[in-house]
Amino acid sequence: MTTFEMLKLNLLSPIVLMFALGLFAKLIRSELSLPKDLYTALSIYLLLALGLKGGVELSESSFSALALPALVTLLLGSITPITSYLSLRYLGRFSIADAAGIAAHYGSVSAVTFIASQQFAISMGETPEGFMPTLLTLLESPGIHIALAIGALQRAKRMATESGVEARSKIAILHEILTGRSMVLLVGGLVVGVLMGEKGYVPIKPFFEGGFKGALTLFLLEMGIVAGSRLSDLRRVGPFLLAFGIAIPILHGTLAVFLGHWAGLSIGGCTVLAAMAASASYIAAPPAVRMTLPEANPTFYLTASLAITFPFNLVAGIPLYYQLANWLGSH
Amino acid sequence: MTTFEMLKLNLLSPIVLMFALGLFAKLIRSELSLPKDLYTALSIYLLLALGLKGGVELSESSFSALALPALVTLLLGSITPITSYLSLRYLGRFSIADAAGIAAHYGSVSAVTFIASQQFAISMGETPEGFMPTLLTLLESPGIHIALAIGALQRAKRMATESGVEARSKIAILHEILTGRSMVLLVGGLVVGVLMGEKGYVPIKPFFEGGFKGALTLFLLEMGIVAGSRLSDLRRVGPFLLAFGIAIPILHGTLAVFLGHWAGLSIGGCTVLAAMAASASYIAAPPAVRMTLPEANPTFYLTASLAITFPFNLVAGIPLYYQLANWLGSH
Amino acid sequence: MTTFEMLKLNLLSPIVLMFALGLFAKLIRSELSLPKDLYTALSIYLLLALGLKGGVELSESSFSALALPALVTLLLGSITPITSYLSLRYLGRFSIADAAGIAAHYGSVSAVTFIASQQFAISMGETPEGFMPTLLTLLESPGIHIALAIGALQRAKRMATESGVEARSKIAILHEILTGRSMVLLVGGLVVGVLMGEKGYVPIKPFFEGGFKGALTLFLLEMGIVAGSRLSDLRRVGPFLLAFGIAIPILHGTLAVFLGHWAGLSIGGCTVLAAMAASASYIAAPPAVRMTLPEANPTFYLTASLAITFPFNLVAGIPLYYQLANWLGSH
Amino acid sequence: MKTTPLKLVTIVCEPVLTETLIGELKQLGSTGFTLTSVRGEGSRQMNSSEVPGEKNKLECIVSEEVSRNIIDHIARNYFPSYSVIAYITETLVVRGDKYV
Amino acid sequence: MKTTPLKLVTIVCEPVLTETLIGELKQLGSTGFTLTSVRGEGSRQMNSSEVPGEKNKLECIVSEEVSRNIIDHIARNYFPSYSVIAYITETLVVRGDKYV
Amino acid sequence: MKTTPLKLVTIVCEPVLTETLIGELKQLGSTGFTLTSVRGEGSRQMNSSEVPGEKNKLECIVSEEVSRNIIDHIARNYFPSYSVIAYITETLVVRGDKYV
Ligand SMILES: Nc1ncnc2c1ncn2[C@@H]1O[C@H](COP(=O)(O)O)[C@@H](O)[C@H]1O
Ligand SMILES: Nc1ncnc2c1ncn2[C@@H]1O[C@H](COP(=O)(O)O)[C@@H](O)[C@H]1O
Ligand SMILES: Nc1ncnc2c1ncn2[C@@H]1O[C@H](COP(=O)(O)O)[C@@H](O)[C@H]1O
Ligand code: NA
Ligand code: NA
Ligand code: NA
Repeated sequence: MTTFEMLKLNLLSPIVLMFALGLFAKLIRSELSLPKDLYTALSIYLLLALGLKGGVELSESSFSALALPALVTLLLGSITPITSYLSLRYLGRFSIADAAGIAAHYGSVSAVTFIASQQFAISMGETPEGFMPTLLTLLESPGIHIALAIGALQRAKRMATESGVEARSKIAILHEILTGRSMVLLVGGLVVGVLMGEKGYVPIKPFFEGGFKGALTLFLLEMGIVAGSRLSDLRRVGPFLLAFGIAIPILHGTLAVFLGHWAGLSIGGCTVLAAMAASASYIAAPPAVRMTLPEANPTFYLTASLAITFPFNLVAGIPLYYQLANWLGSH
Repeated sequence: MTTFEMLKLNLLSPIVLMFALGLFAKLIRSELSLPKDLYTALSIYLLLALGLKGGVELSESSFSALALPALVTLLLGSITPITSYLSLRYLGRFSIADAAGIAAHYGSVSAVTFIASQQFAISMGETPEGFMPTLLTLLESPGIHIALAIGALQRAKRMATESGVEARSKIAILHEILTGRSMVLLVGGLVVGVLMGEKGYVPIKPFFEGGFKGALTLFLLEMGIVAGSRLSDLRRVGPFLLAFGIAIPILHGTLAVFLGHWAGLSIGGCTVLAAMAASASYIAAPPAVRMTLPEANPTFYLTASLAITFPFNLVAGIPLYYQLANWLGSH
Repeated sequence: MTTFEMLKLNLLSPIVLMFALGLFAKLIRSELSLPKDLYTALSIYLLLALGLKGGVELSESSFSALALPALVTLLLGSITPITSYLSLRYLGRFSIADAAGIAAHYGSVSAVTFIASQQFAISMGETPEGFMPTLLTLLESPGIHIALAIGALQRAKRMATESGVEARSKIAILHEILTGRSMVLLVGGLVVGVLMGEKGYVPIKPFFEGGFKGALTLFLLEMGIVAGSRLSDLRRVGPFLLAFGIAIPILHGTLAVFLGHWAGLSIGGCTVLAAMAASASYIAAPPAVRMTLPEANPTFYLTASLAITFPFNLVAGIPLYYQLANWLGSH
Repeated sequence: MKTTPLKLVTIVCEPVLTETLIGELKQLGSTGFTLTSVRGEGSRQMNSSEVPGEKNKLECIVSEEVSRNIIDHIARNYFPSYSVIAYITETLVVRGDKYV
Repeated sequence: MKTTPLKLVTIVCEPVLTETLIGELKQLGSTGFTLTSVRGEGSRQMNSSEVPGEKNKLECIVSEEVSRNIIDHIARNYFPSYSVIAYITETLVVRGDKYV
Repeated sequence: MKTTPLKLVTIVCEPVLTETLIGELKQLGSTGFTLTSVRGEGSRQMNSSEVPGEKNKLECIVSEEVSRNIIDHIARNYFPSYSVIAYITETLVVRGDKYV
């Protein structure tokens, strides 16, 4: 398959088309939008399905196979917030708060990008390792904490505490991230999956696996609408962030392909790991950043994450990482 | 199969029974009602599933096969609002606004009636043409515009504009109908379906096709509840509207069967086209009419549409149009 | 299979694990919770699926097979509120209102416990009778009325009626229970199922049966969260209610196994009947009790029902009743 | 545009009371109501609904006299055993005569 | 903290009017709005939405003058044919100068 | 029925602040709160939540003094960087002593 054919195949996949439909609906100022509860329901369903299946597959993986990939994932979780921060602060001249806030997003991971890359790899005939969802949970939080710690260097008595009210402690933020919806569903799903094993999974498989891809398209429709409602902010974020939102995923994705290859991941596994590293969180990171770095402008990090990097990865990034993994795998 | 057997089969179909259950629940003043977001979710799902499947099938249709049926559909979209208006205004002695408002509903189309007729035709062993959902999108808006244009004859500076606020222009109404939820989902689904083709459809088929009929029954449960909550308005709309709500669908349905037959549609296709023409919109038309013709009484058009014509078509209309199409097809 | 193996199998079943996950999420004070509309949607879906399938199976049952089990069910519906009331009032020294309020819950039935026991019995290779959902509807309301009638002995002009407003009559309460959501969906589903029969059920089966077990796990996740949010109330209800919440299900379950056996139910049927009798309502009973016995403390009845008896039955009760039924069946 | 001084009565109550209260407000002379789903916590930790904290807020615009009657009715019948709050705010209503 | 006396204008209307009204409020000088989904019933039994009783509540904090204009605009354009209520409450707003 | 004059403090804020604010209101002396999910737009185009415009409205009934403290606390800690509005309305509360 040529690169062109692969890109075309990706562009004409249901999830990319549905994302485009959502974007288009917003562009023509349609009233269309998924009810909030449906959106939440779909995200609960997708995360849980991901966790459960990942857990069942994890129960069949050996610990030794997991060790190196896990290490590499944690490494990526430590490097990506720093590369992001440095480029934003010193190339982009962003304020400390803004740079740290955006870096927290790129240091974490977007579960939908993960799923999209998995679907893509499978459609290319690859079989990503069964423990990939486990890696996803490892990558979610470290990057956020590292970026926020960097940002904390400048946090000086931002919040007055006179009125008898204590400022939110770091513990509270840590608690919030670790007990956040996506974390509980993913880790919880993994544990339930491991415990019940294939045998327990069979009866609930039609629900969690049969409907998965269809539910995903519906979710991407709303992602398109949400991204579309941020398009008008693109002008406000400036050219640097636009370039950053495309360049940094390529950088992180490439790094991840090499590290994944070194850790012994298959071509499919490398592709998915790259998509994770390249992606920017937009569920776990935003509230943590908003509470910890109130001076950081949400328009910056949400627009970069949702309206630049997510569509880029979906449309071009994932095929790119796959090509790279493929090339590396055959050398 | 005798007419009686066919009616019985229809009455005992899950969708008619579930509609009846909803109606019954309202009659006994049960608190039962689907959460609003579930109702919206189901309607998004049904419209999108309809569009996607229609698009996949459209991608296999030839343009020439579509031309005549499309023409006939647009013709029906132009005739039905006029016949409706004339009978309401001159036989029913309704005010201009009321007549135009109701006519806008009968000139448009109800997607659920479309789906019900499709299911019915299939259960009778027919195979409606794959481009029927495309015709559905053609029929949705022209009738509304024609009826509103008629109503506009009497619109004289209804809305004062002193306070520095401009009246809503016709463009705004046009925009609203064309970018309305059902329009975007149907047309968008069609386009996505055409672009992805059968190959892209296969993985999402279990979600959009496996659950379709079940989701439809759930939707009809709520339709029954909604119709039931309008039953008390039946007394307020008077005997003419009651008769109109049954006679005009028969008239439009019959016309559509003949036109469809002339245009070369199959028996299944004629049945579905007739159900479309006979049906009255209750999603796209109401807000457009409410904004454009505020003097038109919503009780009239919503009760006629939801509590008279919809149940009539569901229970008796569709089998009737089918019989007619069948008879015509065998002559 | 040894008792230990069976308990382990049950503990590692998806529904028990998901309940535990929900409980755990609440214990770590996670923000995770299903959107209210999703919760309602799932409960509508589960009840309707239960009713429809039950109706289809009922249409194949003979009336004579149903007679004795129905009688026994009504008997249980009359005994369980009384045993509950007496132990609460005279052993537990609860006030009349509290005792009657709690008794109303234990005299009624929890549909989720019913479903869980059915799934358990099936997983053990049993086939509970097809009319079990019919018995479920019989058991729902009598117990509530009996307990409330007992409570009414002490209702003396609790509600002043001076301000021109009449107190809610018993008729209103009766109406509310009989037209409550679960009642309408169950009974309505049964009737629809009987009317449409197997033939009408086939097309909607993928929706209502394929997804059933998966949807159930999602529902139990939320049940776990809800039960978890009541855990802190456990301290407030005192040791007697804690013991009661475990002892009375065992008592009622045992009684039901014997009565069911006498009435000719299979081992699976006895297990399900026992789970019904042993379960406490938490949907139909609470509002009825709240309106009729305002002095009864909701913390008592909701905590006992949701945070004690439901988990007990789920984890240990159902396997216990099954063992008993099994033992009795083989004697 | 002329406005009429009227009372805005706000009641936050357990969901189980809502339909009853709506009927009673009408009987007491209110011409309408506005209902909002809210979450509420107060001094009484009743948790009477399945999902703790679920409450309903009822607002109605009424004359001074009707507001007194509503308040009295609620205080007498619901305050003792139910989780409920009620308060009155002054307001100026457009075409207020419609609501008296 | 200094507070400024301003007007809280509350409008409950049919959902179909909401987006139009939001645009018009801005044109009339409101700097913002808060929108709540409610259920409402009044003297006009219009049932204009698919689900009867579905309404939207719009609240905006504005100066005395703007409140007059809003009220006038609504009374003139929407009262005759639509299901709508509007009322004004006195309120003290923190950093109120932001909203004038 | 006796009513007590108290203050109704209304705060509309970004959802991310809600749980923190609820805790702080309690610390500052409020005996309860009523929370509504709303959509809001103001002068600050922050769009800090995933779905733009999503906001929460917190209402609490408190004494004059507590209302001052709440207002001060919010103005100092949240006004500079967050999308938030706060205002105070006079109200008469049934059995108002419960809330002081
Ligand atoms: N101080 C308060 N401020 C605002 N709302 C309150 C307050 N106290 C109680 N409420 C509301 O009234 C409901 C019932 O309160 P209670 O009867 O104290 O449990 C609560 O759920 C809140 O919605
Ligand atoms: N007396 C009232 N008190 C509170 N809200 C009202 C009242 N009357 C009307 N409303 C609200 O205003 C909306 C429109 O009322 P109407 O125009 O009378 O149908 C209703 O749906 C209610 O939400
Ligand atoms: N003039 C206003 N009237 C009513 N609500 C407002 C107004 N301005 C702001 N708000 C509310 O306060 C929130 C925060 O406003 P802001 O800080 O200006 O972005 C908005 O989302 C609105 O819900
Ligand atoms: Na990343
Ligand atoms: Na039509
Ligand atoms: Na029971």
